[in-house]
Amino acid sequence: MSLTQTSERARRRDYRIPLGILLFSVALAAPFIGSRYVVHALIIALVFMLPAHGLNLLVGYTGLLSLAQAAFFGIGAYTAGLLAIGYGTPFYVNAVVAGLAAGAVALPLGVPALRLRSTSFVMCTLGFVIIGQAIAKNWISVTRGDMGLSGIPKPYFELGPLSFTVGGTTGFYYLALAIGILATLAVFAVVRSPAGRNMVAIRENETLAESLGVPTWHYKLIVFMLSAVFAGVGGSLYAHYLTVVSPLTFQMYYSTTMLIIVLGGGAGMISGTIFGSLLFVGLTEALRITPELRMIAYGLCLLVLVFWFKQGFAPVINRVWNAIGGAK
Amino acid sequence: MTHTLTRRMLCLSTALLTVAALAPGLAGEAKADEAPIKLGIVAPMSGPNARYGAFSMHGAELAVKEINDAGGVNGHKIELYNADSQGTPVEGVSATRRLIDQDEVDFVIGDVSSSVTLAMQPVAEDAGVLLLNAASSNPKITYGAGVGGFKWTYRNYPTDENRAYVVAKYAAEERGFTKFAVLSVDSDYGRSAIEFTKKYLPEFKGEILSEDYYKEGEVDFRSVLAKIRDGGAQAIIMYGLADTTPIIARQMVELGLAGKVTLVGNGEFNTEKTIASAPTALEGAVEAAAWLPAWDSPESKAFVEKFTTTYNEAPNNHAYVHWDTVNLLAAAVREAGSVEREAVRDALSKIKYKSPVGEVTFDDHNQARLPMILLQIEDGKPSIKGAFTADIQYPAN
Amino acid sequence: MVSTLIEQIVNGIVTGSVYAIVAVGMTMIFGVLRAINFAHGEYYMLGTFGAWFAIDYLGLSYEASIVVGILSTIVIAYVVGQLVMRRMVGAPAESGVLATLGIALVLQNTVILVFGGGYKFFSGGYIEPVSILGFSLAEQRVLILVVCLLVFIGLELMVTHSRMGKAMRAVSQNVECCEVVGIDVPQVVLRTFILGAALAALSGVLTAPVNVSVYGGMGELITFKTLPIIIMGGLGNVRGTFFAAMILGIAESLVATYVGLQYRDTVGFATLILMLMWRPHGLFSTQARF
Amino acid sequence: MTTHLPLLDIRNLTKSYGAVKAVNDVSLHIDRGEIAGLIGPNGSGKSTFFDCSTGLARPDTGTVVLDGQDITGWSLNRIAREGRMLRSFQKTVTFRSLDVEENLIIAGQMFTFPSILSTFSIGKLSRQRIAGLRERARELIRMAGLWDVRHQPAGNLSGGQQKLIQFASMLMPEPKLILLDEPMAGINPKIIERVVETILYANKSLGVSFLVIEHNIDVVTSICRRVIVLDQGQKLAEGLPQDIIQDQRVREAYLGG
Repeated sequence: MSLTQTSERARRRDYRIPLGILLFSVALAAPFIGSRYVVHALIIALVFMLPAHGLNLLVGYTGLLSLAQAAFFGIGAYTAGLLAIGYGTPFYVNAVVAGLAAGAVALPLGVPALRLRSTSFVMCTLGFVIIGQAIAKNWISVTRGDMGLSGIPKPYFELGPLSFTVGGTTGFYYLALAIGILATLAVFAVVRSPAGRNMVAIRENETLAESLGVPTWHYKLIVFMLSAVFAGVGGSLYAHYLTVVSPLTFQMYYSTTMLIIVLGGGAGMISGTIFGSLLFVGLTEALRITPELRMIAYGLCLLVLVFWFKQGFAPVINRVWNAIGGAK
Repeated sequence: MTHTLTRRMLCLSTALLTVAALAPGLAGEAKADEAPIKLGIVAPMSGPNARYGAFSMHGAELAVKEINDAGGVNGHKIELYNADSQGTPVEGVSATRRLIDQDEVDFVIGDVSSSVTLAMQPVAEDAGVLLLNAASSNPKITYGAGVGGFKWTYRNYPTDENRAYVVAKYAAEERGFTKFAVLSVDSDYGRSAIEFTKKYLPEFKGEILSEDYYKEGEVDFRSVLAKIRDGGAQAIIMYGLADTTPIIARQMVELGLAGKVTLVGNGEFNTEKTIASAPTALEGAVEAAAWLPAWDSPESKAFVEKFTTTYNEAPNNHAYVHWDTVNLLAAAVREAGSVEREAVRDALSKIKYKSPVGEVTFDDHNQARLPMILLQIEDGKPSIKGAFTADIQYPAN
Repeated sequence: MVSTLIEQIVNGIVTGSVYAIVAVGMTMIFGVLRAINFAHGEYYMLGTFGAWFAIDYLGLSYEASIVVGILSTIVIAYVVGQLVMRRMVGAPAESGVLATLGIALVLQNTVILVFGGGYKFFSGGYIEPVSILGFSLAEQRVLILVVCLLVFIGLELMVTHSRMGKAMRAVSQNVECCEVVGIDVPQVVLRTFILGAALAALSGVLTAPVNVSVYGGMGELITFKTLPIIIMGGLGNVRGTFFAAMILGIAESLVATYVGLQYRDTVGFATLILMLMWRPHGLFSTQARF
Repeated sequence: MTTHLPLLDIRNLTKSYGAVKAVNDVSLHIDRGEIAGLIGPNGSGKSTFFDCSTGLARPDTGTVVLDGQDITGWSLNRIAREGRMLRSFQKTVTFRSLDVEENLIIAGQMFTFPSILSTFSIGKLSRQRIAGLRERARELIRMAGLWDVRHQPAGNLSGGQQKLIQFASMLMPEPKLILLDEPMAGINPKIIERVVETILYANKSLGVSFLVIEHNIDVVTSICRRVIVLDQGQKLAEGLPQDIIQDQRVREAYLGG
């Protein structure tokens, strides 16, 4: 666990900083190294990384298994799409409002849901997705029903006198990368803050945390809302990138995708979520070579993950990272 | 423990890497003498919509095989690449990207799902790759194409507007129905067809008594059918899914609606199996279809036969439209005398393609003007009442 | 109006009995394994495919196809149970979600691979309508109702009287104690799982004649229908599941009639959420397992 | 004025589960600086009484007054945070994957940060507060004899060591009153001594009052000045430990109950 890291002195040379710089430069140079297809895959990984970060706070740090991410992702996507189409607002406004809208909706949903225990909570959160889809389909005056939103314009920026549109795959990649980095830093801050410690305490033993004065219910609600904010911002990226939002954005498929990213990468680890989103997109794209066997192979990979990599890839990454860092 | 974990990790990563390395090799095997025409198909091969994707793929495969067996198009063989969209926009765009960047296709046919097609449009536009849609019905696809914006999107599939108009007119004028109940699929297809029906129904003094939409995969219609029965509708306007039609038809029999209330709309009312599932309920049903297996033309008959022998099941509408669209593309290449994308696109805009159903041309929104076949089930067999072609009214921007 | 209401309630009960047979297997599996089986609908699909195969390829009668459908599902469930479900004893909830999703993907797409993605027509069964108390419904539905009642009577008896039933109850109450007393927990899990899968298959085979279409993705929908039922029924509670299924069936039927069919699929989860707000621990006690 | 009031004053507490009255009209008070014992046979309602006093369960009737403030119906975390009355659990519990130091820091956090939102900060002030907590945690760790294992995950340590962690955690917030639920259950005699030492140290040097549920009569007689006996949810006796041991009713309750 990142929180238990010891501050032992490195015995060998610490390669973590150079490696970090290398990884970062690869990320920056990706559009010049890979084809547009690769860049596209990276954008998808970044789009899913946001809700996955939020889910990691919830599942990995606070220990609440939720399938509601798709609902907040969808709310974010619709909000951003409607703003961009209806009012032509700049991208950052759409992203922020999308995040806030998702977070605001999470409040009334979280209040009753968080009273529930494990399985009931999971099902309740799944219910939000199902009901979200029904609303998107039937609230036609706002969501345009099954027709969905289409032709969502490219992200547009207005910074003082400067205004520009982010067009093309490369441009969007840098936008997504920037947001991804900001989000990662935000998660890092939350996890490293005293609140992050309380979240882990809730995951480990809720009653004990409660008995030590931690208002667990409030924390759970705040984290639930935070996770929704991340999902909402992710949804705004999704809407601008794919230019289409339909009621099918409210789908359990997306919720489980985010869960797979978090658990596959290693719950309760920030690097796990980053790695998980790359792994997920890499795997689904690699499996495209056999369209017929693709989903079967994907299903088998899930089983392998559950039974052989119970902790996801977190311990592996941790070991490699520490080895590079020179610690024993 | 440490040991096994790393070993497993190693095995897994090696396998992944090998797969990734082999990927381009596997795909680019076939090499024809002339430069091949690289065609990508995006269809839902997995997930709940796989049942449509399978027919689409088979239809396209069959057409490619026929063309290649006959020596290709102007000597160019068609190389087919398929990619799974899972029926979701994200996967659909990934599939399209892969086809364009990795497989370097020049032409893409896809997808069934409208929202996937809408998301594919800007990708194709960006890359300057011709996107032929063969099965999505959302009107926005061609509202935004051609003069509407996307120059590289063409649709070889009828619009719901045309369909809705033809059905409403026939049901009211020829059959004298005035009281309708709506029971359509809850998708952009079902919803938009009903929107257009509502637009035209007042012209024929028809009224809608109740409106219900069913979710894909719904199997229980007893409640809603009982409501329709008690409401006194003369006909049910149904723009639905082919696999749901027999379910509804059987439950109409169950509830005693068969022979009293007529199905009108679209949803493969006319195939042998559907009719056999509940003959009394489907008797007199009115359907507007882009094509039907019983269509009396030698090409169509040959297609049905070939498809049935090759895949061991009768083709459906999705199979046909994909088969037909591959042929349309081949015709455009022939017309252009080149495999250059731009040349083919220009040829497509001017083409007068003879499909098994009739002549196909494209309007300035790159929407095919397709004849709509109107049929009625009589004595357990589809009886064709005519084919209608109408221009689309585009909304003023 | 009253007759419409009664008819719709009857419709709801007929629908509810289909849900009940599927859901009871899922709830029993939850009882012993503490995992939501997201692949449960796939056994419903497998049963239907087995029966369809028996009729279309082997030329068997519908009665024989019921046996083939259930037996083939049992074989597959045995393999899945041995390879996967047994290992899930004591695993955290997240693993259960992922593992059963993985199984669902594998089963569903293998069927698509083998039989093709297109939809098939199910021929067979007793689809002629009969009139009971003035309500017209297919004979097959009467059969479903009767089988549903028999299944639940049988399960009640089994759970209270048979050794297997007692072992299941014991495991659902306390896994550690069972291990101490010498109950082979993985074996109980395996058996419960196979029983649950067989019941799902039974439900699939029985409804196939009225649902007509057979395709790979059909299991997913029934999984979603049963999820709220098992929570409302009080996870692991057989009798509660029966009543929850009936309540949901009737509620769906009434919503389809008086609100609109498009809201039907939302009914389950909406009812569930409303109920959880009112009674966070379910309508039926989870203590009185089985 | 307030010095005359008891620190904790519980009046007529009643709690039933269904038809069973787990706690029936029990009144009890703890004075400042006192170590009181709560004994009784199994099922006599001791733990329920604890739960109702500390907010884990809601009493049916009765009032709980802490330091002059009515805290009846407050939640567990609020009583801990605002009332500085902490409790332990019968089953040893720690945050298993976190190391000993982190365990203690968590225990102190809510008493150092003024609001929930302020805990989300990673600013300088926040870091200073945590540094202060770490200092205090290390002090307590040293005192509890856990110095060598302070960077090990709590879950890896023995039951006795975890008890000590739990105990040290409760001292982090400078509590007024600690309610201990069978602190000696299932730990070896060496650690019992250590726990006793720590309780006495906390009582004398830190001024913490205690209410201890304990079956180990030797421990009870050695640390408690006053003992309250519960039987079948009712208060049976109250008095000096040596008197209580001699009490006929208490003996009957233990032997016959």
